Amino acid sequence: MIRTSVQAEAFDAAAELAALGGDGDAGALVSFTGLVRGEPGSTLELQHYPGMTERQLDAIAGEAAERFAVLRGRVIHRYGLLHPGDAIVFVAVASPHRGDAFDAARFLMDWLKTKAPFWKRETRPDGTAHWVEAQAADNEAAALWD
Amino acid sequence: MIRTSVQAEAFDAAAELAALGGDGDAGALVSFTGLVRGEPGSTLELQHYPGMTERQLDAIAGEAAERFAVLRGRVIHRYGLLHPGDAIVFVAVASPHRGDAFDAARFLMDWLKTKAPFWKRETRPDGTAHWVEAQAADNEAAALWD
Amino acid sequence: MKLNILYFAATRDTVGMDGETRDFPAGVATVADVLAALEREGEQYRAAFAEPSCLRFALDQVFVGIDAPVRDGAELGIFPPVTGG
Amino acid sequence: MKLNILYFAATRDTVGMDGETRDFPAGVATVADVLAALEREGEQYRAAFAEPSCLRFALDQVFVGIDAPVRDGAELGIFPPVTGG
Repeated sequence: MIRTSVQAEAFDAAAELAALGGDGDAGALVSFTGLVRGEPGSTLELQHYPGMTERQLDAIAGEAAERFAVLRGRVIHRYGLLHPGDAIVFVAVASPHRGDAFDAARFLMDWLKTKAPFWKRETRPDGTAHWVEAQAADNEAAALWD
Repeated sequence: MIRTSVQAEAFDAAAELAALGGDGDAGALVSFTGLVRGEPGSTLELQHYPGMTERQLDAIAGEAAERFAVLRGRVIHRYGLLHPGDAIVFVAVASPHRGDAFDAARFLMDWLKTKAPFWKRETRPDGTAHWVEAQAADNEAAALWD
Repeated sequence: MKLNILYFAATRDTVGMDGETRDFPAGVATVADVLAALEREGEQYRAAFAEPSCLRFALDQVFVGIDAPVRDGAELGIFPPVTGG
Repeated sequence: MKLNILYFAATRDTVGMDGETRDFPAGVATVADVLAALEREGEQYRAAFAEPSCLRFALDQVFVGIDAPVRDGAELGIFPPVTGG
Protein backbone atom coordinates (compact mmCIF):
# COMPACT_ATOMS: atom_id res chain seq x y z
CA MET A 1 0.00 0.00 0.00
CA ILE A 2 2.98 2.27 0.72
CA ARG A 3 5.53 1.24 -1.88
CA THR A 4 9.20 1.78 -1.02
CA SER A 5 12.35 2.03 -3.14
CA VAL A 6 16.06 2.44 -2.47
CA GLN A 7 17.91 3.63 -5.53
CA ALA A 8 20.89 5.59 -6.82
CA GLU A 9 18.91 7.14 -9.70
CA ALA A 10 17.02 10.42 -9.51
CA PHE A 11 13.24 10.11 -9.23
CA ASP A 12 10.37 12.03 -10.76
CA ALA A 13 8.49 13.48 -7.78
CA ALA A 14 5.83 14.89 -10.11
CA ALA A 15 4.99 11.52 -11.66
CA GLU A 16 5.02 9.83 -8.25
CA LEU A 17 2.66 12.45 -6.86
CA ALA A 18 0.32 12.22 -9.84
CA ALA A 19 0.11 8.43 -9.44
CA LEU A 20 -1.27 8.73 -5.91
CA GLY A 21 -4.23 11.06 -6.50
CA GLY A 22 -6.88 8.50 -7.31
CA ASP A 23 -10.33 9.30 -8.65
CA GLY A 24 -12.40 10.36 -5.68
CA ASP A 25 -11.37 8.27 -2.68
CA ALA A 26 -8.59 10.61 -1.48
CA GLY A 27 -9.24 14.12 -0.22
CA ALA A 28 -5.64 14.87 0.75
CA LEU A 29 -2.24 14.25 -0.74
CA VAL A 30 0.85 15.29 1.21
CA SER A 31 4.38 15.01 -0.12
CA PHE A 32 7.74 15.60 1.45
CA THR A 33 10.90 15.99 -0.60
CA GLY A 34 14.24 16.10 1.19
CA LEU A 35 16.85 18.14 -0.67
CA VAL A 36 20.62 18.41 -0.40
CA ARG A 37 21.59 21.67 1.28
CA GLY A 38 24.99 23.22 0.76
CA GLU A 39 27.05 25.77 -1.09
CA PRO A 40 27.82 25.34 -4.80
CA GLY A 41 30.65 22.88 -5.30
CA SER A 42 29.92 20.83 -2.20
CA THR A 43 28.77 17.23 -2.53
CA LEU A 44 26.93 14.74 -0.39
CA GLU A 45 27.57 11.01 -0.44
CA LEU A 46 24.92 8.71 0.95
CA GLN A 47 26.05 5.30 2.10
CA HIS A 48 23.51 2.68 3.12
CA TYR A 49 23.22 -0.91 4.34
CA PRO A 50 21.89 -2.89 1.35
CA GLY A 51 19.26 -5.37 2.44
CA MET A 52 18.66 -3.84 5.83
CA THR A 53 17.63 -0.54 4.23
CA GLU A 54 14.87 -2.18 2.21
CA ARG A 55 13.66 -4.09 5.27
CA GLN A 56 13.58 -1.00 7.43
CA LEU A 57 11.78 1.11 4.82
CA ASP A 58 9.12 -1.58 4.46
CA ALA A 59 8.77 -1.89 8.23
CA ILE A 60 8.42 1.89 8.63
CA ALA A 61 5.90 2.04 5.78
CA GLY A 62 3.91 -0.80 7.32
CA GLU A 63 3.84 0.96 10.68
CA ALA A 64 2.59 4.17 9.03
CA ALA A 65 -0.17 2.28 7.22
CA GLU A 66 -1.24 0.75 10.53
CA ARG A 67 -1.26 4.02 12.48
CA PHE A 68 -2.94 6.29 9.94
CA ALA A 69 -5.70 6.17 7.33
CA VAL A 70 -3.51 5.77 4.26
CA LEU A 71 -5.02 4.94 0.86
CA ARG A 72 -1.76 4.93 -1.09
CA GLY A 73 1.77 5.99 -0.34
CA ARG A 74 5.26 6.13 -1.70
CA VAL A 75 8.74 6.23 -0.14
CA ILE A 76 11.91 6.66 -2.23
CA HIS A 77 15.35 7.06 -0.71
CA ARG A 78 18.46 7.62 -2.80
CA TYR A 79 22.06 6.70 -2.09
CA GLY A 80 25.32 7.58 -3.83
CA LEU A 81 26.75 10.94 -4.84
CA LEU A 82 24.44 13.96 -4.70
CA HIS A 83 24.76 17.70 -5.22
CA PRO A 84 23.12 20.77 -3.65
CA GLY A 85 19.48 20.98 -4.69
CA ASP A 86 19.25 17.26 -5.52
CA ALA A 87 16.36 15.32 -4.03
CA ILE A 88 17.48 12.70 -1.48
CA VAL A 89 14.20 11.36 -0.21
CA PHE A 90 10.55 11.46 -1.22
CA VAL A 91 7.58 10.54 0.93
CA ALA A 92 3.98 10.93 -0.23
CA VAL A 93 0.68 9.85 1.28
CA ALA A 94 -2.89 9.94 -0.03
CA SER A 95 -5.60 9.85 2.65
CA PRO A 96 -9.31 10.55 2.88
CA HIS A 97 -8.62 13.60 5.10
CA ARG A 98 -5.71 15.98 5.56
CA GLY A 99 -4.91 15.15 9.17
CA ASP A 100 -3.93 11.56 8.35
CA ALA A 101 -1.98 12.57 5.24
CA PHE A 102 0.07 15.16 7.14
CA ASP A 103 0.60 12.88 10.15
CA ALA A 104 1.59 9.85 8.08
CA ALA A 105 4.08 11.82 5.96
CA ARG A 106 5.65 13.39 9.01
CA PHE A 107 5.77 10.05 10.85
CA LEU A 108 7.46 8.41 7.86
CA MET A 109 10.12 11.13 7.76
CA ASP A 110 10.71 11.14 11.52
CA TRP A 111 11.16 7.37 11.58
CA LEU A 112 13.26 7.31 8.40
CA LYS A 113 15.63 9.82 9.97
CA THR A 114 16.35 7.59 12.97
CA LYS A 115 15.62 4.02 11.77
CA ALA A 116 16.76 3.73 8.15
CA PRO A 117 20.45 2.77 7.82
CA PHE A 118 21.77 5.67 5.74
CA TRP A 119 24.80 7.82 6.47
CA LYS A 120 25.68 11.17 4.92
CA ARG A 121 29.19 12.32 4.15
CA GLU A 122 29.62 15.94 3.14
CA THR A 123 32.54 17.20 1.04
CA ARG A 124 33.11 20.96 0.99
CA PRO A 125 34.28 22.84 -2.11
CA ASP A 126 37.80 22.94 -0.61
CA GLY A 127 37.87 19.13 -0.50
CA THR A 128 37.54 18.64 3.25
CA ALA A 129 35.01 15.95 4.11
CA HIS A 130 33.15 14.78 7.21
CA TRP A 131 30.43 12.37 8.20
CA VAL A 132 27.29 14.24 9.17
CA GLU A 133 26.49 13.93 12.88
CA ALA A 134 23.14 12.57 14.02
CA GLN A 135 20.89 15.27 15.47
CA ALA A 136 19.38 15.01 18.94
CA ALA A 137 16.34 16.84 17.51
CA ASP A 138 15.73 13.91 15.14
CA ASN A 139 15.63 11.45 18.02
CA GLU A 140 13.25 13.72 19.89
CA ALA A 141 10.99 14.03 16.85
CA ALA A 142 10.90 10.26 16.41
CA ALA A 143 10.26 9.71 20.14
CA LEU A 144 7.10 11.82 19.94
CA TRP A 145 5.49 8.96 17.98
CA ASP A 146 6.32 6.31 20.65
CA MET B 1 7.64 34.95 -0.82
CA ILE B 2 4.54 32.73 -0.68
CA ARG B 3 2.77 33.47 -3.96
CA THR B 4 -1.01 32.97 -4.01
CA SER B 5 -3.50 32.45 -6.85
CA VAL B 6 -7.26 32.06 -7.12
CA GLN B 7 -8.26 30.54 -10.42
CA ALA B 8 -10.84 28.41 -12.24
CA GLU B 9 -8.21 26.60 -14.32
CA ALA B 10 -6.48 23.39 -13.30
CA PHE B 11 -2.89 23.78 -12.09
CA ASP B 12 0.25 21.73 -12.60
CA ALA B 13 1.26 20.63 -9.11
CA ALA B 14 4.43 19.02 -10.51
CA ALA B 15 5.68 22.24 -12.13
CA GLU B 16 4.80 24.26 -9.03
CA LEU B 17 6.69 21.83 -6.82
CA ALA B 18 9.72 21.80 -9.11
CA ALA B 19 9.87 25.61 -9.06
CA LEU B 20 10.28 25.69 -5.26
CA GLY B 21 13.26 23.34 -4.84
CA GLY B 22 16.07 25.86 -5.19
CA ASP B 23 19.74 24.97 -5.51
CA GLY B 24 20.95 24.24 -2.01
CA ASP B 25 19.20 26.61 0.40
CA ALA B 26 16.17 24.38 1.06
CA GLY B 27 16.42 21.02 2.81
CA ALA B 28 12.69 20.33 2.89
CA LEU B 29 9.79 20.75 0.51
CA VAL B 30 6.28 19.87 1.69
CA SER B 31 3.23 19.96 -0.53
CA PHE B 32 -0.44 19.49 0.17
CA THR B 33 -2.96 18.86 -2.58
CA GLY B 34 -6.65 18.89 -1.71
CA LEU B 35 -8.71 16.63 -3.96
CA VAL B 36 -12.42 16.34 -4.67
CA ARG B 37 -13.85 13.26 -2.95
CA GLY B 38 -17.01 11.61 -4.17
CA GLU B 39 -18.55 8.85 -6.22
CA PRO B 40 -18.32 8.89 -10.03
CA GLY B 41 -20.90 11.25 -11.50
CA SER B 42 -20.99 13.61 -8.55
CA THR B 43 -19.72 17.17 -8.95
CA LEU B 44 -18.48 19.90 -6.66
CA GLU B 45 -19.02 23.59 -7.27
CA LEU B 46 -16.79 26.06 -5.48
CA GLN B 47 -18.14 29.56 -5.04
CA HIS B 48 -15.90 32.31 -3.69
CA TYR B 49 -15.89 36.01 -2.81
CA PRO B 50 -13.80 37.67 -5.54
CA GLY B 51 -11.50 40.30 -4.08
CA MET B 52 -11.83 39.15 -0.49
CA THR B 53 -10.48 35.70 -1.40
CA GLU B 54 -7.25 37.16 -2.81
CA ARG B 55 -6.86 39.42 0.23
CA GLN B 56 -7.37 36.55 2.65
CA LEU B 57 -4.99 34.20 0.85
CA ASP B 58 -2.30 36.88 0.91
CA ALA B 59 -2.94 37.58 4.59
CA ILE B 60 -2.76 33.87 5.46
CA ALA B 61 0.41 33.44 3.39
CA GLY B 62 1.97 36.47 5.09
CA GLU B 63 1.14 35.07 8.51
CA ALA B 64 2.74 31.70 7.60
CA ALA B 65 5.90 33.44 6.39
CA GLU B 66 6.08 35.33 9.67
CA ARG B 67 5.55 32.28 11.89
CA PHE B 68 7.81 29.78 10.12
CA ALA B 69 11.15 29.66 8.32
CA VAL B 70 9.83 29.72 4.76
CA LEU B 71 12.20 30.21 1.81
CA ARG B 72 9.55 29.97 -0.92
CA GLY B 73 5.93 28.97 -0.99
CA ARG B 74 2.89 28.64 -3.22
CA VAL B 75 -0.85 28.63 -2.60
CA ILE B 76 -3.36 27.95 -5.37
CA HIS B 77 -7.09 27.65 -4.78
CA ARG B 78 -9.55 26.84 -7.53
CA TYR B 79 -13.21 27.78 -7.88
CA GLY B 80 -15.93 26.69 -10.29
CA LEU B 81 -17.09 23.21 -11.28
CA LEU B 82 -14.93 20.26 -10.24
CA HIS B 83 -15.16 16.47 -10.44
CA PRO B 84 -14.03 13.61 -8.17
CA GLY B 85 -10.24 13.34 -8.20
CA ASP B 86 -9.75 16.96 -9.34
CA ALA B 87 -7.33 19.09 -7.36
CA ILE B 88 -9.03 21.95 -5.48
CA VAL B 89 -6.18 23.46 -3.55
CA PHE B 90 -2.40 23.30 -3.55
CA VAL B 91 -0.06 24.47 -0.82
CA ALA B 92 3.70 24.01 -0.95
CA VAL B 93 6.51 25.30 1.24
CA ALA B 94 10.30 25.11 0.91
CA SER B 95 12.22 25.53 4.19
CA PRO B 96 15.73 24.91 5.45
CA HIS B 97 14.44 22.08 7.70
CA ARG B 98 11.49 19.73 7.64
CA GLY B 99 9.78 20.92 10.81
CA ASP B 100 9.10 24.38 9.40
CA ALA B 101 8.02 23.03 6.01
CA PHE B 102 5.50 20.63 7.58
CA ASP B 103 4.24 23.19 10.08
CA ALA B 104 3.87 25.98 7.53
CA ALA B 105 1.99 23.76 5.05
CA ARG B 106 -0.35 22.51 7.74
CA PHE B 107 -0.88 26.01 9.12
CA LEU B 108 -1.72 27.31 5.64
CA MET B 109 -4.31 24.57 5.15
CA ASP B 110 -5.85 24.94 8.61
CA TRP B 111 -6.26 28.69 8.15
CA LEU B 112 -7.45 28.39 4.55
CA LYS B 113 -10.18 26.03 5.70
CA THR B 114 -11.60 28.55 8.15
CA LYS B 115 -10.56 31.98 6.83
CA ALA B 116 -10.71 31.88 3.03
CA PRO B 117 -14.16 32.75 1.64
CA PHE B 118 -14.95 29.63 -0.40
CA TRP B 119 -18.09 27.53 -0.26
CA LYS B 120 -18.58 24.02 -1.62
CA ARG B 121 -21.79 22.74 -3.15
CA GLU B 122 -22.01 19.04 -3.86
CA THR B 123 -24.28 17.53 -6.50
CA ARG B 124 -24.86 13.78 -6.29
CA PRO B 125 -25.23 11.58 -9.37
CA ASP B 126 -29.03 11.59 -8.84
CA GLY B 127 -29.07 15.38 -9.16
CA THR B 128 -29.69 16.26 -5.51
CA ALA B 129 -27.45 19.07 -4.30
CA HIS B 130 -26.46 20.57 -0.98
CA TRP B 131 -24.04 23.11 0.42
CA VAL B 132 -21.29 21.39 2.36
CA GLU B 133 -21.48 22.10 6.10
CA ALA B 134 -18.52 23.62 7.92
CA GLN B 135 -16.76 21.10 10.18
CA ALA B 136 -16.19 21.75 13.88
CA ALA B 137 -12.92 19.81 13.48
CA ASP B 138 -11.68 22.49 11.06
CA ASN B 139 -12.30 25.24 13.60
CA GLU B 140 -10.52 23.20 16.25
CA ALA B 141 -7.54 22.61 13.95
CA ALA B 142 -7.29 26.33 13.16
CA ALA B 143 -7.63 27.27 16.83
CA LEU B 144 -4.57 25.19 17.69
CA TRP B 145 -2.46 27.86 15.93
CA ASP B 146 -3.92 30.75 17.98
CA MET C 1 -26.65 55.34 4.54
CA LYS C 2 -25.90 53.33 1.42
CA LEU C 3 -24.42 49.79 1.58
CA ASN C 4 -23.33 47.41 -1.16
CA ILE C 5 -24.42 44.03 0.17
CA LEU C 6 -23.12 40.73 -1.26
CA TYR C 7 -24.58 37.31 -0.50
CA PHE C 8 -22.81 33.99 -0.96
CA ALA C 9 -23.58 30.27 -0.96
CA ALA C 10 -26.78 29.17 0.84
CA THR C 11 -27.41 32.76 1.95
CA ARG C 12 -27.39 33.85 -1.71
CA ASP C 13 -29.78 31.04 -2.63
CA THR C 14 -32.23 31.92 0.15
CA VAL C 15 -32.17 35.69 -0.37
CA GLY C 16 -32.49 35.03 -4.10
CA MET C 17 -29.83 37.38 -5.42
CA ASP C 18 -26.05 37.84 -5.59
CA GLY C 19 -26.19 41.25 -4.02
CA GLU C 20 -27.86 44.62 -3.85
CA THR C 21 -27.12 48.25 -3.12
CA ARG C 22 -29.52 49.63 -0.54
CA ASP C 23 -30.19 52.81 1.39
CA PHE C 24 -30.74 52.38 5.10
CA PRO C 25 -32.44 54.89 7.41
CA ALA C 26 -30.61 56.69 10.18
CA GLY C 27 -30.25 54.47 13.24
CA VAL C 28 -28.92 51.50 11.27
CA ALA C 29 -25.44 51.54 12.80
CA THR C 30 -24.21 47.93 12.97
CA VAL C 31 -24.30 44.71 10.97
CA ALA C 32 -27.02 43.49 13.34
CA ASP C 33 -29.07 46.60 12.56
CA VAL C 34 -28.70 45.91 8.82
CA LEU C 35 -29.97 42.34 9.28
CA ALA C 36 -32.95 43.58 11.30
CA ALA C 37 -33.78 46.23 8.70
CA LEU C 38 -33.63 43.66 5.88
CA GLU C 39 -35.76 41.17 7.84
CA ARG C 40 -38.51 43.77 7.88
CA GLU C 41 -38.35 43.83 4.05
CA GLY C 42 -39.40 40.26 3.34
CA GLU C 43 -39.66 36.58 4.12
CA GLN C 44 -36.54 35.68 2.10
CA TYR C 45 -34.39 37.78 4.47
CA ARG C 46 -36.06 36.35 7.57
CA ALA C 47 -35.37 32.83 6.26
CA ALA C 48 -31.75 33.62 5.33
CA PHE C 49 -30.94 35.35 8.63
CA ALA C 50 -32.97 33.06 10.94
CA GLU C 51 -29.84 31.80 12.71
CA PRO C 52 -27.38 34.69 12.89
CA SER C 53 -24.88 32.50 14.80
CA CYS C 54 -24.61 30.47 11.56
CA LEU C 55 -23.75 33.57 9.51
CA ARG C 56 -20.41 35.25 8.91
CA PHE C 57 -19.85 38.88 7.90
CA ALA C 58 -17.19 40.85 6.08
CA LEU C 59 -16.99 44.64 5.91
CA ASP C 60 -14.93 45.88 2.98
CA GLN C 61 -13.68 42.30 2.62
CA VAL C 62 -12.46 41.91 6.21
CA PHE C 63 -14.19 39.50 8.63
CA VAL C 64 -16.14 41.32 11.34
CA GLY C 65 -18.53 40.39 14.14
CA ILE C 66 -22.28 41.05 14.06
CA ASP C 67 -21.85 44.13 16.28
CA ALA C 68 -19.35 45.83 13.96
CA PRO C 69 -20.32 49.41 12.99
CA VAL C 70 -21.18 49.98 9.33
CA ARG C 71 -20.43 53.17 7.45
CA ASP C 72 -21.82 54.76 4.32
CA GLY C 73 -20.47 53.28 1.10
CA ALA C 74 -19.16 50.09 2.70
CA GLU C 75 -19.29 46.65 1.11
CA LEU C 76 -20.98 44.14 3.40
CA GLY C 77 -20.63 40.39 2.71
CA ILE C 78 -23.13 38.03 4.36
CA PHE C 79 -22.55 34.30 4.08
CA PRO C 80 -22.41 30.94 5.92
CA PRO C 81 -19.20 29.64 7.52
CA VAL C 82 -16.63 29.01 4.79
CA THR C 83 -15.92 25.49 3.50
CA GLY C 84 -12.95 25.84 1.15
CA GLY C 85 -9.61 24.11 1.18
CA MET D 1 31.41 -19.21 16.28
CA LYS D 2 31.53 -17.53 12.86
CA LEU D 3 30.12 -14.04 12.25
CA ASN D 4 29.81 -11.97 9.10
CA ILE D 5 30.57 -8.44 10.29
CA LEU D 6 29.73 -5.34 8.22
CA TYR D 7 31.00 -1.84 8.97
CA PHE D 8 29.47 1.38 7.70
CA ALA D 9 30.25 5.09 7.51
CA ALA D 10 32.89 6.43 9.96
CA THR D 11 33.17 3.00 11.57
CA ARG D 12 34.07 1.52 8.17
CA ASP D 13 36.67 4.26 7.61
CA THR D 14 38.29 3.71 11.01
CA VAL D 15 38.30 -0.10 10.89
CA GLY D 16 39.59 0.18 7.34
CA MET D 17 37.34 -2.34 5.63
CA ASP D 18 33.73 -2.87 4.52
CA GLY D 19 33.41 -6.10 6.44
CA GLU D 20 34.93 -9.41 7.40
CA THR D 21 33.98 -12.96 8.31
CA ARG D 22 35.60 -14.01 11.54
CA ASP D 23 35.69 -16.95 13.92
CA PHE D 24 35.26 -16.11 17.57
CA PRO D 25 36.25 -18.35 20.51
CA ALA D 26 33.74 -19.87 22.89
CA GLY D 27 32.63 -17.34 25.48
CA VAL D 28 31.91 -14.63 22.92
CA ALA D 29 28.17 -14.54 23.47
CA THR D 30 26.97 -10.97 22.94
CA VAL D 31 27.62 -7.98 20.70
CA ALA D 32 29.65 -6.46 23.55
CA ASP D 33 31.79 -9.61 23.66
CA VAL D 34 32.41 -9.33 19.92
CA LEU D 35 33.57 -5.72 20.31
CA ALA D 36 35.91 -6.69 23.16
CA ALA D 37 37.35 -9.57 21.16
CA LEU D 38 37.97 -7.32 18.16
CA GLU D 39 39.55 -4.61 20.30
CA ARG D 40 42.17 -7.17 21.33
CA GLU D 41 43.00 -7.61 17.62
CA GLY D 42 44.27 -4.14 16.85
CA GLU D 43 44.35 -0.39 17.26
CA GLN D 44 41.87 0.26 14.42
CA TYR D 45 39.15 -1.60 16.36
CA ARG D 46 39.99 0.15 19.61
CA ALA D 47 39.70 3.50 17.80
CA ALA D 48 36.46 2.56 16.05
CA PHE D 49 34.77 1.18 19.18
CA ALA D 50 36.15 3.72 21.68
CA GLU D 51 32.70 5.13 22.44
CA PRO D 52 30.24 2.24 22.27
CA SER D 53 27.35 4.55 23.22
CA CYS D 54 27.97 6.22 19.82
CA LEU D 55 27.62 2.93 17.95
CA ARG D 56 24.54 1.14 16.70
CA PHE D 57 24.21 -2.58 15.96
CA ALA D 58 22.09 -4.78 13.73
CA LEU D 59 21.90 -8.57 13.91
CA ASP D 60 20.67 -10.13 10.70
CA GLN D 61 19.59 -6.63 9.65
CA VAL D 62 17.49 -5.89 12.73
CA PHE D 63 18.54 -3.21 15.25
CA VAL D 64 19.70 -4.71 18.56
CA GLY D 65 21.29 -3.44 21.76
CA ILE D 66 24.92 -4.03 22.74
CA ASP D 67 23.88 -6.87 25.08
CA ALA D 68 22.05 -8.85 22.39
CA PRO D 69 23.19 -12.50 22.10
CA VAL D 70 24.96 -13.43 18.85
CA ARG D 71 24.67 -16.83 17.20
CA ASP D 72 26.83 -18.71 14.74
CA GLY D 73 26.39 -17.61 11.14
CA ALA D 74 24.75 -14.30 11.98
CA GLU D 75 25.33 -11.02 10.12
CA LEU D 76 26.40 -8.25 12.50
CA GLY D 77 26.30 -4.63 11.36
CA ILE D 78 28.32 -2.07 13.34
CA PHE D 79 27.89 1.60 12.52
CA PRO D 80 27.32 5.13 13.87
CA PRO D 81 23.81 6.54 14.44
CA VAL D 82 22.04 6.85 11.08
CA THR D 83 21.73 10.21 9.29
CA GLY D 84 19.50 9.55 6.30
CA GLY D 85 16.27 11.26 5.31
